[in-house]
Amino acid sequence: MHDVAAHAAHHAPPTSFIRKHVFSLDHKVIGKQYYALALVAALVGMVLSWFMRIHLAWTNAAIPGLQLLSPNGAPGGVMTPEYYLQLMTMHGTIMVFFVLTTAPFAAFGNFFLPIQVGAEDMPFPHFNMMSFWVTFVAFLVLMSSFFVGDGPTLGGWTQYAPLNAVGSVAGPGQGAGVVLWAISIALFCVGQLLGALNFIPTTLDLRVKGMSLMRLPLSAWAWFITSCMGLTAFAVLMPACILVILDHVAGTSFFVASNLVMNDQMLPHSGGSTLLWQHLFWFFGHPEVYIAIIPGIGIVSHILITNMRKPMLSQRVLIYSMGALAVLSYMVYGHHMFVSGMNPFSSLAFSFPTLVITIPSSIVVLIWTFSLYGSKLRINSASLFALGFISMFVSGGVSGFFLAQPSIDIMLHATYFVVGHFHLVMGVAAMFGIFAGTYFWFPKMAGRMMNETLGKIHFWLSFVGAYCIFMPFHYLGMAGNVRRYSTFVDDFLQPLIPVHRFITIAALITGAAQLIFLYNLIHSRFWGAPAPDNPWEATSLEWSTATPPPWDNFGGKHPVVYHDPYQYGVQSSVGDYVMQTSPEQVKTEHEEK
Amino acid sequence: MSQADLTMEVHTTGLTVGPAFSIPTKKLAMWLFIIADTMTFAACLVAYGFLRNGTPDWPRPFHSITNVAIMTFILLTSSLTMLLGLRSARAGDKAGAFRWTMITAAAGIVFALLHIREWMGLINEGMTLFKNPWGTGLFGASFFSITGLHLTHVTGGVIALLVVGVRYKGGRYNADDIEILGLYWHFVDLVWMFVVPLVYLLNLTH
Amino acid sequence: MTTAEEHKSNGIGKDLVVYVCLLALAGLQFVIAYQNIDISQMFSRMLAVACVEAGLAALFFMHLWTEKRGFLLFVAIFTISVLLMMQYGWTDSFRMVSGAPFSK
Amino acid sequence: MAKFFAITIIVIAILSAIPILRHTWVAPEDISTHGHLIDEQMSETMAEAGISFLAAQFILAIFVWRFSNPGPDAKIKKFPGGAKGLVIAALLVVGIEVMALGIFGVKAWANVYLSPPSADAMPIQVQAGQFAFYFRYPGPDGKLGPIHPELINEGSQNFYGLDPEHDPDSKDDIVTAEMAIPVNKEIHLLMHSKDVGHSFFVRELRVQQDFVPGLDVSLHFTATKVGKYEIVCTQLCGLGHYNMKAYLSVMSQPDFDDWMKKEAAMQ
Repeated sequence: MHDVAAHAAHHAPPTSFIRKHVFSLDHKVIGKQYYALALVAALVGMVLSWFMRIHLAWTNAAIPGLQLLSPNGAPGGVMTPEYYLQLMTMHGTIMVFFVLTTAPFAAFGNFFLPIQVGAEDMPFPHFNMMSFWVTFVAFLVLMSSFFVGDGPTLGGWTQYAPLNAVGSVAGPGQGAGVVLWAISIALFCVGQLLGALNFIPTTLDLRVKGMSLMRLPLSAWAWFITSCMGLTAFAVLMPACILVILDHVAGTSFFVASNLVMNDQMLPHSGGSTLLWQHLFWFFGHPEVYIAIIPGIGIVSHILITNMRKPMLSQRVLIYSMGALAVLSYMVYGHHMFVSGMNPFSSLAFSFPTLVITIPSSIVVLIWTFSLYGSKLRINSASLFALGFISMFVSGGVSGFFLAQPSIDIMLHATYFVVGHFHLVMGVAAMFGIFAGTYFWFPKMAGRMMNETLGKIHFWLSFVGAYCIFMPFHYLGMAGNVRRYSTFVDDFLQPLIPVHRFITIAALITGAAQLIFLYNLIHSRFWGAPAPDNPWEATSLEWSTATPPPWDNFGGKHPVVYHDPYQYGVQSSVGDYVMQTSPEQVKTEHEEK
Repeated sequence: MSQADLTMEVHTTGLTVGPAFSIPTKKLAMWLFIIADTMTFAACLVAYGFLRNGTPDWPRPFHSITNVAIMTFILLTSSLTMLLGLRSARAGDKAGAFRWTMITAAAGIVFALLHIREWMGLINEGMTLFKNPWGTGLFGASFFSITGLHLTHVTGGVIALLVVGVRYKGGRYNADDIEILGLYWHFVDLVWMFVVPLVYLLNLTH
Repeated sequence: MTTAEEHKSNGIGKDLVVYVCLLALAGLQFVIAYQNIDISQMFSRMLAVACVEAGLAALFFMHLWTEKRGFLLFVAIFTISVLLMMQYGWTDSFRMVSGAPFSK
Repeated sequence: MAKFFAITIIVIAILSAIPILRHTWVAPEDISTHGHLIDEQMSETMAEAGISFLAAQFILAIFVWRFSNPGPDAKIKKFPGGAKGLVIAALLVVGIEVMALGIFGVKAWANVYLSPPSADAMPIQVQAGQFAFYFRYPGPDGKLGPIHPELINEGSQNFYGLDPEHDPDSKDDIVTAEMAIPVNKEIHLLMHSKDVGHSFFVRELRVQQDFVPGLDVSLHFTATKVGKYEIVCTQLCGLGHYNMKAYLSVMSQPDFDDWMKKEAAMQ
């Protein structure tokens, strides 16, 4: 076993700038690159959401500078309905793919998974480098659609057929915009597949002496489970995207039915099926939701345990629950399609697994909260965001009770209720996971501490702000406010506009609060206090090496693991914890299993 | 885990944890790639089946099975030669392993050429990605994309066989690499076992 | 290298047997293609044969059988369960025929 | 800080519950025969989800309040029930809760989607296209004429692609941009899309169903209250999506007959 780990680190430290910082083979650099990409993408996505929110609350307001981005889409800075949809599509795509997938999974996973298992690097550093650069190109391709032809696609991040397949006749952005979207997503899939090809062997094969699977930290388990999902989910979306591209450029009609008429002209396509796209897309799409959230669950567990100074009630139950979420996520994908014309009997078949998925989710939440009982909780930015994650995960999760039932979905489908649900449970919650991870791991990644005061201000503004934004979404949805409308022209929706204005103001403030985080991040990176090796008195392997970790993670040594990952609340020579690498034998006050 | 167990494990089994499946990392990665690729092919075949089910006038234009039978025979046989190559490599017979790998690559090339010849024949009969003389245009679309995906895999496999074969001869790769490449090649063969009945044989003229 | 030892201990014989089986099964598919049965029956028979073929190839050509049993289970359960969960959509494909528009 | 956190989530939880308890924003009143099933299902789910939500946030708040920064002498304690208790509780309480919801919900769903329309239901065809709905009534002969998509021409007002010259069934078909239905009469809605995906959503009717291009979808419902309601599109269909709507007029039978005559005269 040992030669495998040693084998992976045969490459010597690079010396040139390009090899060191650009086309680096080092998983730590690649992790940081992913983080930077996610940061840029999140900023773009957030600014897009500002534009959208302003337009929703004050339809005719000019947004200064928007006309520079698209003279046609926003003449004089006032957004057109189609440009609203284009920005919305880009917001969704950027956030789901380039932020929620890359940051918690690819960024933190790349940096910390090999260190947490005690490896010197991923087994295939070249694949790892390609994985990042392919994803980067995918992002550039997606961004380029802002400046090509009549702008990005307006079909929503789900890109329902046949709107996505018939070409520019369907509206602005449906020509080149969709093709660029599909190319970008297909590339993204390739990037994430390469990532998964590295993550799984890292977890299975590169563990150091003594690191049995059950001794892996929960975050490592989460990344492992996520990469198993990524391996199969992205492999389905990629061919689907390629078929869309074929429909566009080669005149096939996989997703376009016969006898469709646009602008009084019969479309040349015939024979395809709209529902086929939905099935293929959601077979990827629902696991993708869990790809976004499971790393958050793992990261938050890891951080909470460290700050509670005691292990979770059961490590195994958490791992099994994450596994159950992963398996179930493939069986429930049809709950996105209850009223989309799918066989009504299938709706029932999808409804029950969806309801069952609440069981592992509530087990996770119960284990978290009841582990807090009798703990010695330390409050800092990381643990605040972790606690915030739990609160958000619950708030977003309970609305799943509604959406899992096809009968209620008749009323709530495609309303702001759905928007509120997924923003809370996979948007904000996953974001909180990213923030918690950042505050927790930044010292190790950058070698400097972040400013705690700014971190706490950032938390309070984000936490209260996120609730102010997304709770009212649920009320709007229950009142029947339909999503994806650029303007509320219906008489029925007029009385709801004050709620929208409230949300918009909350969104602007909450968004601005993220600039505090950005400032904190950049300032601390260069001028923060130097970080010690183990600032949080944590036990897992990443804290047993130097800060920042050397090129081969452990400075040529191979750590040996003697303990379960979370030996807290014990009496040892250093304090109330025993590191995994410490050969010290201590009397534990609690027993796992 | 109690402390006693922990101590026991440290001194006995705990320190000997290695690769979970006792399988080399590169081979594991190839298996994972194969799982992902299975999903890709499955998605394409599901799409094909979905559309075929939903189209009453699905054409069944293939008259002869000779070509596809020969192709199947060649691909299956190339799997056997791949195994023989691996066996030679394991036995330390470098020249033999190189020879069998090249024979496998040659079989792959013949397969690809036959495949392209078949494509050309269909194209000459008027079949394109979006229309054909026999019925719904989806037939050409799904036929060309599925067999095209498979042909891409064969082509990639042939290139890999040539590269690995030559490098094996040069000493850069060893028998393990041949085995890993063999996994891929057998997978290409395995997929063909689904492509033939679903895409060819179900569309035979009766 | 456990697999290497396995190879030495087994002769070429097993591979040849599997090869002949695969050829026979492939031949069987061609026979099924000429049977006079309706398409759904033909489909299910062919699929069954193809699954047997794939199983043989994976187990013996790809040496899954001689890998650690845990690995065999990992690959088989993982792949087959995901493949099974992809099969929800079929009823919608039949509705494409009965529900085609403009029929009235 | 921890106590502040605890208070914040309790305040947020209570504030979130208030609009729901006070019914500040609720769905418009139900005017269909099946809607009460959905509404009941909704309020049952709301009760269970609301209790779960409040309970989880409160427990979180209490534990954070109680166990944060306890000082150096504090002892680590373990929750007495242990993980096993929690798992069993989740399986039993949550499991039974959601399964019960699911099973009760089947009734509401089956009522709309799995039961066929009655034989005397009134057929109305609706066609969605970018960005308008058109409705077609079969006229006195009770038969809808065939559709020829190649004849669809907005300019000449042939929205459906009808060919009355050659198809006798089409002659008396009535095509309108507004949907009128008689009250207390079951409607059998035949839905098809002209171009891309759309949706038919009437909040008051508790009806939402997507149009699937290439697939005829049917729906049936009975309206019980006279009035004028909005039909909106909820499936993203292009740049005019936000403005794609039509009106549904539920009329008494005599009013409906008059309306029908008037529309027939205008064809």
